[in-house]
Amino acid sequence: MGKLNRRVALVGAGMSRFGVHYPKLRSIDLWQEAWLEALKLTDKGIKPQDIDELFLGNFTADLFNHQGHMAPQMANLIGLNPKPASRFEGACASSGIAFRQGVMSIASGVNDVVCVGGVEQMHELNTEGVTGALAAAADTTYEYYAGATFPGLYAAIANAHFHKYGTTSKDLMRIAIKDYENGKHNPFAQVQRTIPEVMEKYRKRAIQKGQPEPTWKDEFEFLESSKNPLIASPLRLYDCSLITDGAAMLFLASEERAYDFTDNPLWISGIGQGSDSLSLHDRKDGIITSLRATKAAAQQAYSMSGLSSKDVDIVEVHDCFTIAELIALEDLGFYAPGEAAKAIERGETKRNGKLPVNTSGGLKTKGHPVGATGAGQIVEIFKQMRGYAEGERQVKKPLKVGMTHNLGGSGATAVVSLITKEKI
Amino acid sequence: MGKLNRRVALVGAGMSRFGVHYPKLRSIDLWQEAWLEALKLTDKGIKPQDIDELFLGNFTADLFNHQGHMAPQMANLIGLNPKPASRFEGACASSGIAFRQGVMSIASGVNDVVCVGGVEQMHELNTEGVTGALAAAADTTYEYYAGATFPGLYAAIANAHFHKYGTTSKDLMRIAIKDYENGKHNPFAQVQRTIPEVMEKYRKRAIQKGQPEPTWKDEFEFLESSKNPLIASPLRLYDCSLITDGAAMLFLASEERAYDFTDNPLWISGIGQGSDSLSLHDRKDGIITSLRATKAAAQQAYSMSGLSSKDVDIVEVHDCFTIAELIALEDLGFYAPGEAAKAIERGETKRNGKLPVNTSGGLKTKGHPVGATGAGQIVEIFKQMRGYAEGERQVKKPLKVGMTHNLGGSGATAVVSLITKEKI
Amino acid sequence: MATTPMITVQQYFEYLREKKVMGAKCPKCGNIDLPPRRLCSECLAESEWMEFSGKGIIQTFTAIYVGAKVMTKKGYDRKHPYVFAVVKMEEGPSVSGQLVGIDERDPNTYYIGMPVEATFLKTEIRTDKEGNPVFRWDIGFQPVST
Amino acid sequence: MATTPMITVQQYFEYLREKKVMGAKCPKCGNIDLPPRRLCSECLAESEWMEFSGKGIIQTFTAIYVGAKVMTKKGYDRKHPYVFAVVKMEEGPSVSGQLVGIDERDPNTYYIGMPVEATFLKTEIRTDKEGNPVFRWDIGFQPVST
Ligand SMILES: [Zn+2]
Ligand SMILES: [Zn+2]
Repeated sequence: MGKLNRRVALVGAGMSRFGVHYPKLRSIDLWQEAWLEALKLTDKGIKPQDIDELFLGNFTADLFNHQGHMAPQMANLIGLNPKPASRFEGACASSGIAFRQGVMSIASGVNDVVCVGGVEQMHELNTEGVTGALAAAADTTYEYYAGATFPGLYAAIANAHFHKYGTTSKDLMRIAIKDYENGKHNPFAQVQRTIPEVMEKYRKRAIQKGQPEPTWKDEFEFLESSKNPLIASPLRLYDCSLITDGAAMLFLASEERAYDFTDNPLWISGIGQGSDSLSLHDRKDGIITSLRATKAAAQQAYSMSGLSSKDVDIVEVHDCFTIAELIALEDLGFYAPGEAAKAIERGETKRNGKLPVNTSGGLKTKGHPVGATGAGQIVEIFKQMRGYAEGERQVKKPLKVGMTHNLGGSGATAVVSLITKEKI
Repeated sequence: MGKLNRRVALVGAGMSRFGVHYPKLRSIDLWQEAWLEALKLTDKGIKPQDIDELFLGNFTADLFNHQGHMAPQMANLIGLNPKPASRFEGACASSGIAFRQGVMSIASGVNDVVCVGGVEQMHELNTEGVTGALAAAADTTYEYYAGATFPGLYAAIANAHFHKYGTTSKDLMRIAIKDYENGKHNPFAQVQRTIPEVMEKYRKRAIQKGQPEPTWKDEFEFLESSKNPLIASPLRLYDCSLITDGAAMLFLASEERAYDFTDNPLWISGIGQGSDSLSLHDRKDGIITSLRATKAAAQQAYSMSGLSSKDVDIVEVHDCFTIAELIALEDLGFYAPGEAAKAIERGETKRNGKLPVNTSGGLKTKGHPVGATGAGQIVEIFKQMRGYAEGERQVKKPLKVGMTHNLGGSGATAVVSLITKEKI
Repeated sequence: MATTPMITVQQYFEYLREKKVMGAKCPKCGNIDLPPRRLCSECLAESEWMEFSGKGIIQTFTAIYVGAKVMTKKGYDRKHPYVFAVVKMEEGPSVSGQLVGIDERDPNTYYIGMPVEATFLKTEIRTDKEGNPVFRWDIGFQPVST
Repeated sequence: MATTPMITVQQYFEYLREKKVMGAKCPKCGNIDLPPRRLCSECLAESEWMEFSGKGIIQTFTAIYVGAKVMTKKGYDRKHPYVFAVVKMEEGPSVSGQLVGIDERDPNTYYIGMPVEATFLKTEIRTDKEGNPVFRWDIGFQPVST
């Protein structure tokens, strides 16, 4: 138990531009764009005939677009019918789940080559509609009528973390500043602008309108201002991820078939998934400053691969909110509980720091098309490890081990993957 | 490819009562009931600690109950957190998909023992709401505004079959009469009443009200009467499945662990899944009198097991509408295209006929809690093959090979399983 | 064809609004798709727009008595069903559409194999901020005018 | 305990309507659950109803400025947030509830560790066929009355 009966390789990956696309581009259109992009980064090409099955992550096209049963539809668009095509749902971890199931299907002996993807088209609804749809990822029986929203649940986690460890809003702001800096260099990101650039935009606009020029002395002062309103205390606008339309796609192959698609496959050396109560109030022993699902998923991935957090060269963590990035770094074992904030302050998680975190810009700037997010994280790790990351974003140090961490809801689902250059 | 790297056994199964349960019993309650029932039929018992992962089928609690992300919630109720828990969706084939992925996860080496389940709570919405939610399983971009409904899509299939093969409404009525006769003997079924008993009920009611006594000379005359109104020509009320609340649960184990739970495991000897265009109009070569997804799924299951349709002793097919049962018997290879109706007329598919079909009563009487249907079919095959089917329903001949066939939408997904008494 | 718009769902609907049935043709393998697809359904090459004649024959149909909400809102009910049809277009592909211009209650007025032509049906889907109705246009079918 | 109703979601809400906080206690291992569960969260044995005192302390909270629709309908908005709290009950388990009876705009009036007691909050969820409002009752919290 806990081992893969066959090695599984990642041989290609790509994503559509993440952004505000409705109605110009719908799920159908974004998915085809992801196919074309993934094809570009599959060295020797891939054909529908090569692919045995589709694993599709999607949170709730049911509520966003009144469309369920999307997997056969997406399979049809890339020529896969009548092969198996299934949708996987675990809120924001939907395509992380799809990825893990795709890996297991190859290890099982049933499949040799699979396509894993994710897609979400959120802008068919207005913001109130999106908030309502996202609420379906929390416990609607016992949390929703208490007023829970997604920012609210993570804000409650943040307050508990502040209380226990002395973490501050300024610690969270450093995370936002770093992720916006990364997103600037990602041509597929929804927001490609640093926080200082955002400030500059406001300054220019004020001057243009003949209003008094804002006098923020630094990013922190800006992030404490009314331009960054509270969403759920202590979380403000720039602590939160975006509402996004997008799709991402990956190709996986057995060791025997991997070299048909590339001479440089990456290897899925560890993978794990954890679960927890849907409601925050029901977490074991009342612990909410740490997510048990992340710890369980990481433990499985580390144990399967024989690697430890010390071996990880780069990681994409699920930063639906700044506090989620901070806690993930603790739960994944990079820092002791309550210690991540200091490491972030030292700059360790910057692009060319000791542990680059969310070089893609993360969910806060790359965007968060819920069901495509997990697959999108793997696209970034693939690009970084293969040297395909665009421009300044490419990490310069050698990258032998990459990790992704994909969360669902307020931590009821977590998927962790370890991707390596070498076979383990 | 196409083989399981490890044998997988079915060691326990059970289901809640299917029926109209909202608001008295919600998904949470039905799921716990399914656990208690599955426990009863797991000879040596099973504990949460034995189980490595949950595979949950659910179509759209998103639309029915405004609840997504159900797998960790259901895992929590049976003590499985922080183990992996995922939801699988393929419309009415959701738990069929969950079952296949659960089987692959054991074959992959990652899991030894898994829980597969399905749950759907449909009666929180009224009939118009349910119809609207079910429409999300068809192509809402291109079919919905043309007026497509689920009965409508299968009615269009029926008309094409009538046109091509001379099938008649009377052929379909024979299927309904047989399934209602089976459902009468299933204490977990939503409707436990034969068609003659339904007629008798109407007769008594008329007499009671002082109205003229109906004079139907047989079931067919009743089924052609206004008591069986057209839903979408040629399909009438008794051709259609029910709106149902329910849950079902299965326990699977690797060969090494199977005997910890029972001395008489059944074996998953073949399994397959197929897909097709979501929209009916997009089916390959315009063929809609046969479902390509079923054929592909069956071919995979037969090929994996080395069995053929001739070896099958009992089958639960996806009879969301009578026409679906008829076409399934042709697509699964039991009868040549256009020949199933004659075999049904000869009585071959009756409970003690040559090929017992839907001894549970099928989706039309047992009920069709969409996401629980596939798992529910396996519960019936388990009960029949282990001799646990209640009363008269138990098939008397020896049952060595059982099959289930679970469809999604108008045939965009199909899952076929072959379950055997002996290891193959 | 750099000047033509990209093949998207939205552009297909725009053409329907202009009362044009625009499918797609693959420049590589010649395969034709309706609704159009950016990637050819046969070979996944990038397709190009192609106008359809609108003519076809009924491949299958059903008169629906318990209807979709979009139809019951238009007044169809158990006493007055509407007809959903799948039509095989003369260019090859099939498409779904409502069948109008027949007597829905008289099954002798429509049948498999019946020649039909495209018509364009509008449905109010919502109202805008000023309260004005917003419409969507879909392909429908009617008997061929003679 | 054959005469008591089965532990279901609906029965829990019925008790809230009667202003009773009813959790569950496992006769086998003594574990206590709130909201109640038919199957004990520790050992899966069948639990029994147990009335709670309603008293607890705030485990964590947040003032929500961009609220759930159910709350914006009640008039909360960016200028007047509401407070969502997780409360650890004196019997052991925690539960979510809205915190009322404090000044939401003054963060000094509520804090982690603050003692609170249950109150019962009603929300209109729909209207019945006659147009009368249908309510749902939830557990909420307020500062302990002294
Ligand atoms: Zn082509
Ligand atoms: Zn207990």
